[in-house]
Amino acid sequence: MPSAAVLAPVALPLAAAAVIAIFGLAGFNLGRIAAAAGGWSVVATLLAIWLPVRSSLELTLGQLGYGSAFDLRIDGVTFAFGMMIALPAALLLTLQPRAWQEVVLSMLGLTAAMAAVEAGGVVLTAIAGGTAATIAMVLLDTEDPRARRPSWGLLLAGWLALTWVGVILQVGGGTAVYSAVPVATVTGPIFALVAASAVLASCLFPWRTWPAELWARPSLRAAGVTIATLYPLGFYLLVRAYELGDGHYPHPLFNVLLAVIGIAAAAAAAARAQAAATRREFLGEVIPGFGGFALTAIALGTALGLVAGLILLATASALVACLALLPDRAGIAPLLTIAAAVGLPPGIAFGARAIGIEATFEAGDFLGLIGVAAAAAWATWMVGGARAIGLPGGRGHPAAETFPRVSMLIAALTLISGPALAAIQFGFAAPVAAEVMPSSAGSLGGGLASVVTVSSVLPVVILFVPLLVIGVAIYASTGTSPIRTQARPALFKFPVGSASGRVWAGIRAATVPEQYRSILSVRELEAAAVGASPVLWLAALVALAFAVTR
Amino acid sequence: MPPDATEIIVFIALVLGFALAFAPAQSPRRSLLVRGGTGLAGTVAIAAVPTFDLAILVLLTLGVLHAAAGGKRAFAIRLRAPLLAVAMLALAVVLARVEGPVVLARFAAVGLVAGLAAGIGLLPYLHPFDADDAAASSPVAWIAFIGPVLAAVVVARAQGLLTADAGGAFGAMLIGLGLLNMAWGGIATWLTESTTAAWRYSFIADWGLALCGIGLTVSDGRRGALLVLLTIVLGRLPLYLVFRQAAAAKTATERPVNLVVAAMLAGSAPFAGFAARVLLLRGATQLYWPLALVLAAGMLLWLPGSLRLGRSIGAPRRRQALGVALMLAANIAAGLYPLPLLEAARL
Amino acid sequence: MVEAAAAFVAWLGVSMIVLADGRRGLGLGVALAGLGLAAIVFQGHGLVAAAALAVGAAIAAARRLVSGSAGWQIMPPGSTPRLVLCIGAGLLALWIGFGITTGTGAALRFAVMSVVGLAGARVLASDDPAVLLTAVALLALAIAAAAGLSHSAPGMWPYVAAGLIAAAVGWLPVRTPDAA
Amino acid sequence: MIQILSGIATHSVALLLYPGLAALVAFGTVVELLWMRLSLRGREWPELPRRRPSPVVGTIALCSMLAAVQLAVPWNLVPGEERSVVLAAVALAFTAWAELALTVEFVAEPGLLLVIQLCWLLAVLGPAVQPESLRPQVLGNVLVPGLLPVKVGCAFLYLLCLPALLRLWPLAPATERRGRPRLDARRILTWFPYCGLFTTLFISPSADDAAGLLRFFGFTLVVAVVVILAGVVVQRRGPAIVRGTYTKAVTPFAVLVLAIMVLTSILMR
Repeated sequence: MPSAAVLAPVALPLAAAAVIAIFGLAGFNLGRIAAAAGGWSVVATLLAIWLPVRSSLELTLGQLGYGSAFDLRIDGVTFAFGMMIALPAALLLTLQPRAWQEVVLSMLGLTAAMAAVEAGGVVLTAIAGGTAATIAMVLLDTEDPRARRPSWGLLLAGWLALTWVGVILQVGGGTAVYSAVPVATVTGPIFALVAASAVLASCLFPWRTWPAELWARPSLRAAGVTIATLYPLGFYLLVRAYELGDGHYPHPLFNVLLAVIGIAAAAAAAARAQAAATRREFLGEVIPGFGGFALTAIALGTALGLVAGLILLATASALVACLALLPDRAGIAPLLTIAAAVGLPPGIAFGARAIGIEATFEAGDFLGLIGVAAAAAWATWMVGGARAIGLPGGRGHPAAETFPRVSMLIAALTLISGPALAAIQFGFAAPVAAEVMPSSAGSLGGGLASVVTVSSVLPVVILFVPLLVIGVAIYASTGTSPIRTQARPALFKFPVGSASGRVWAGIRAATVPEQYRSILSVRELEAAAVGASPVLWLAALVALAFAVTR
Repeated sequence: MPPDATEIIVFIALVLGFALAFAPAQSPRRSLLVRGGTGLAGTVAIAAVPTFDLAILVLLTLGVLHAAAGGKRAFAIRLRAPLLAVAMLALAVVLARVEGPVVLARFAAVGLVAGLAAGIGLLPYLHPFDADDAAASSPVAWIAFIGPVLAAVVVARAQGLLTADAGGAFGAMLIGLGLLNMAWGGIATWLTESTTAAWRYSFIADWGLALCGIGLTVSDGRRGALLVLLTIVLGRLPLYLVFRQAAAAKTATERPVNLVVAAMLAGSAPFAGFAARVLLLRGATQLYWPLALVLAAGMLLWLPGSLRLGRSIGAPRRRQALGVALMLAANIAAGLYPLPLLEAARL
Repeated sequence: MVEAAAAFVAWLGVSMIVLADGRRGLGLGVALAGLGLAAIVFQGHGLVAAAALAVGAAIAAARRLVSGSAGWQIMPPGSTPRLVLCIGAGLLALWIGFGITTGTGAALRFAVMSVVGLAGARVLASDDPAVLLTAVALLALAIAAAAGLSHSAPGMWPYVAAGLIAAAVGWLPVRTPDAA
Repeated sequence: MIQILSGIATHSVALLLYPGLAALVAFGTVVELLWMRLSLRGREWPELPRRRPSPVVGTIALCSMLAAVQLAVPWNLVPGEERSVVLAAVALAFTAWAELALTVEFVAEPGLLLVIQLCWLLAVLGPAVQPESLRPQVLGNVLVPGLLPVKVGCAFLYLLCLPALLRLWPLAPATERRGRPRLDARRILTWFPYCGLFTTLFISPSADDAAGLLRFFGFTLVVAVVVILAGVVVQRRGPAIVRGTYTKAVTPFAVLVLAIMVLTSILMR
C-alpha cells in the first residue's frame, strides 16, 4: 500500500466539499448524493487502508514552517477514531437533507477531524482539531444563528493548550511526533496540559455543556455532525497520551484524577437525565453519560480499561446518529434507543460498561471505589431511562430529518451486538491498545468469543447469545403494557446546575464599589491613554529609562 | 533591504491592490491611490535607504505628509506622535554611536523601543483617534500600513547599533510593551463602546503579539512576529476597510461569513494567526516557559472582541465578498503552510 | 574652539525656535541653528555636506520670514517654562556631550542632542503649523548631522536629503481639520 | 465451532433451568408463599395473574436469570471463572426500575429507593475493592482478618437494603393499595438472585455435591427467612418510621461502611 494513500481519508471529503461548493455557487445543489459520497469515501478508504495490513502506514513530507513536518499516519488508533467520526457523519449526511452550504461545511468539518486523528504529531493535531472546532461553530451558526452553540472560548483554549504542549515537546524533546517523543519529555505538568486540553476539547465537565445542549437545538442536522466530529477528539488525545508515555501516564495520580472526572461527568449527566422534563432532554444527556463512562475506563491505565472505553465511545458514536435521526413522538424507536442508552443486557453498552467497571476493580488500589461509583452512576441511568420512557416527547425537530426505522435499527443493533463484544474488541479496540500500550496489550485475550479480565472471563458469545434469544422470546410472548406518558417528578434535584448559574450571575453582577469608581473608571483610563498627552508620553519614556537601569 | 521588510512591502502592495480592486464602486479610488501610493513609496524608502539616518528622515517626511494630508484631527495633533518617534529614534542613534558608560547604550535601546511604539501608535504612545476619520488619514495607516515595515527596519538596524547588553534590554522592553498592548488591546476591543475604536484596539492587540515575538530574540519569535504582521496587513487591514464600508451602511449581521471572519481575527485554526501563535509559543517556551503561559492565556482575549468585529463587517456583497473570500483563502494557505513565507524572509 | 562656538550657536538657534512665536524669531532661529550645524559638519565632513545643510536652512529661514504670524514674538508672556526648558536641555546635552561621552565630536553630540530634544519638545507643545514646520526642518538637519557620529562614512545622502526636507517643508500646504 | 455451540447449549440450560429461570421461580414461589403466609394473616390470598406476563416482568426475568447464573450455586453450569459480581449487581439493579417505565405510580418513593439501591451496590461491590477479584465465590471465600470488617459491614448493609429492594416495606405504591392484591411475579423472580447473591458473597462456597447443594440452599433460605421477618417487622412499624430508618440509619451506616472500606484499603496498601 503506497504511503500516499494516507492522504485519501482527508483529501476525498475535501475534494467533495470543493465540488459541492462549485456547483452550489453555480446555483446547483448536488444534494445528499454528493454528501454521501464524500462521507462514505472516508469510511471506505479507512477500511481499504487498514484491513489488508492492520499495521501503521505513514506519510512524511517536508517541513510546514512551525517546527512540524507534514506527517500523516494511519494506525490502529487512527482507524478506531476515524471510524467513530466518519460513520455517524456519513450516515447523517446521507439521510438528512441539507443546503449545499451546510454540506460543504460538514465536509470540511469531517476533513479537519480526520486530519486531526491522522496527524502524526501533537502540533498538527492541534491545528487540525482547532480547525474542526472553528468549522463546527460556523456550521452551527449557518443552520441557526440563535440556537445554542458550544463555548468557542473553551474550544479555542483546549486546542491552544495542546498547541503549547506540542511546542514544549518540540523544544524539550526535539520532536512532537507521537511515536518519536522521548518518554522523559512528557513530565507531569506537560501531561496535565494534555489532559486539560482533552477535557476542554470534548467538554467533559460535570455541568451541562455543548455535548448535551446541542441536542436541544430546533434542528439536529448540524448538531449531529458537530458532535460526531468534535466529541471523540478529546478522548483521542488521552489515548495518544499513552503513546507519548510508552503506555503509561506520568503518575498514577493522573489516572485517578481523570477517572474521577469521568465518573463526575457520567454521574452528573445521570442526575440531570433523571430530572429531565422531556424525553428529548433525557436523550441529550446520553452522549455526555457515555463520555463520562468512557473517560473513566480509558483513564484507568490498563489495556482492558482502554478497550472498554473505546467500545463505549464506538457505541456513543452510533447513538449520535441514532439520536439525530430519532423522531420525538412516542413509539418503539425511542423505547429501543433508551434501552440501548441505559445499557440493558445483553447489549454492547451493557457488556462494555460491565468490563469497564471490572477493569476498575482489577486496576488495583482505590480504583475499585471508582468502580462502585460507576455502578451507582449506572443505576441512576437506569432510573432515568425507566422514567424517560413515560416522559412527553418534548420539542420536536423537523420530520424531514428524522428516520425512525434507521434510528430503531441502530438502537436494535447496539442491543443485539452484545455477543459481538469480543469480536469488536479483537478487531477494533485491541489494535489501539497494541499501538499505545505495547507492554500490557498482550493481556487482552479471549479471541472472538470472550473477553478475558484479570480475575474472570466474560463469555460474551456463549452467555449473551442464549440470553438474547431468551430475551427475544420473552418479549415476543409477553403482553403489552400501557406506558402512561405523564410529567414525572425528578427523583432528586441536581444542585450543581443552579449553583454554577448563581456563581455566573454573581460574577456578572460584580461592580466596583461606588466610592472607588472615580479611581477605577475604565472610561477615563481609556481617555487618558488615547488623549496623546505629552506628559504621559514623557512619563512613559522616563519609566522605560528607569526600568533598563535596574 | 531586510528580507522580512521586503516581504512585508509585498504584503502592503497586495493590500493596496485589494483596496483598489475590491472597494465598492462609489468609493474615491483616485485619492486612495495617491495616499496609498505615497505610503507605499515611503515604506519602500524606509526599507531601501542605505543608512538608518536616511530611514529616519524618510519617516519624518512621511509623518509630515500624513499630518498635512488632513483629516478630522488638527495638524498639530496628527504630527505629534510621528515626530516624537523621529526625535526618539534620532536620540537613540546618537546615544548608540557615542562611546560612554554602558547605561547610555541601554538608553539608546529605550529610545529605539519608544520611537518604534510612537511610530506605530502603540501603548503608551497611542495616536489620538477619531472614529469618523477616513482610513487613510487615521492612525490605522501607521499601525497597519507603515508600522510593519518600520518595525522590521528598526529591529534590523538595532542589531547593528546596540551592544549585546543593550540588545537584551531592547528585547525585554519589547516583550513588556507587547504584553501591555496585548492585554489592553484584547480587552478594549471587547469592551470599548465605539466599534471603530474596537477595530483600532484589535490592531494594537495583534501588535502586542508581534512585539513579543520580536522581543523573544529567538528565530521562532521572529517567525511568529512576521506571521502576525502578515495577519495585520493581509487580514485585519482589508477587513477594516470592508468594515468602514459596512459602518457607513450601518449593517451589523450574524451570518456564517461573520463567524469565519471572527475566527480569522481571533487567530483560530486554520488561519495564519494560529500558525503565528504556534511559533510564538514555541519561541517563548525556548526562552522562559512562564512567558508562554502568559501568552497562551492572553491569546484567549482575542475571541470576544473578534466576534464583535466579525459581526461589524456586515454582509459583504459581490466584489467585496470576492475580496474577503480571497483574503480568507490566502490566510488559510499561510496558516497551513507558512514555510515559503518564512524562507522568503530568510527566517 | 570653532566647533564649540558653532554648537553654542546651534543651541541658541533651536532655543529661539522654542521661545519665539513670530516668523522673524523663527526665521532667525532656523538660520542660527542651521549655521551652527553646518559649521560643525564642515569641520568633520567637508564642504558639500555643510553646504547642503546651510542651503536647506537658508531656504527654510527665508520661507519662514514670509509666512507665519508677524513680528518677533520672542519670549511672549508665559514662556518662562520654555526658557527653563531651553537652559535645562542645554545643560543636559552639555553634560552628556562633553562630560559623560568620550571621543571626538563632542560639539556635534551636544548640538545634535540639543536640537533634536528641543525641536521635539517644541512639536509636542505647539499648535501653530508655522512653528511645527520650522521644528520639523531643524529636526531634519539635526538627524543628518547625527549621521556624522556614525563609525562608517555616512556619504552625502543624509545631508542632501535633510537639506531638501528643510527647504521643502516650509511650503507644505497644511489643511484645516475636516468639518465634523 | 463445536465448543461454542456446546457452550451456548450449556449456558442456555443454565439460564433457563438451573440455576436460571426454573430454579429462581421455584425458590421464589416457595419464599413468596412463606411471605404471604406471614404478612397477610387474615386477609384473603392474592389472586393468580390471569393475563400473559408484561414486558416489565419479562425484563425482570431476563435480568434475574443473568444474575442467577453468576451465583456460586453447586453444579452451576457456568464455570467459576466466567462468573462476575459486576454482572450480577448490574443485572439485579435493572430489576428495581423496570416498572418505573410504565408509570410513576408503580414505584413508591423512587428517590429513597434509588439511595437504598446505591447502598446495596456498595454492599455488593465493596468487598471486591481490596481483593481486586470479581469472582463471587472468591469474594465469599475471603477470610483474611484484615478484610473481615468490610465483609461484615457489607453483609449487614446488604440485609438492611433487601426489604426495600424486594418491596416488603410498607411504602407500597398507590396501585397496590386498591382492591385485592395480585401475586407479585416481580418479587418471585428476584428472591433467589438477591438471597443467593448474599450467600455467594458472604458465605464460603459450597462443594458441588448434594451436601453442598443443601448447604447453599439452606443458607439462602435462611437469608430469605431473615428478610421476611425483617419485612414483617417493618410492615408493623409503618411508613413514617421505615422512611426515617432508611434515611437516618441505613444511609449513614452505608457511609460508615464506605469509610471502613477506604481505611482498610489504606491499611492493607
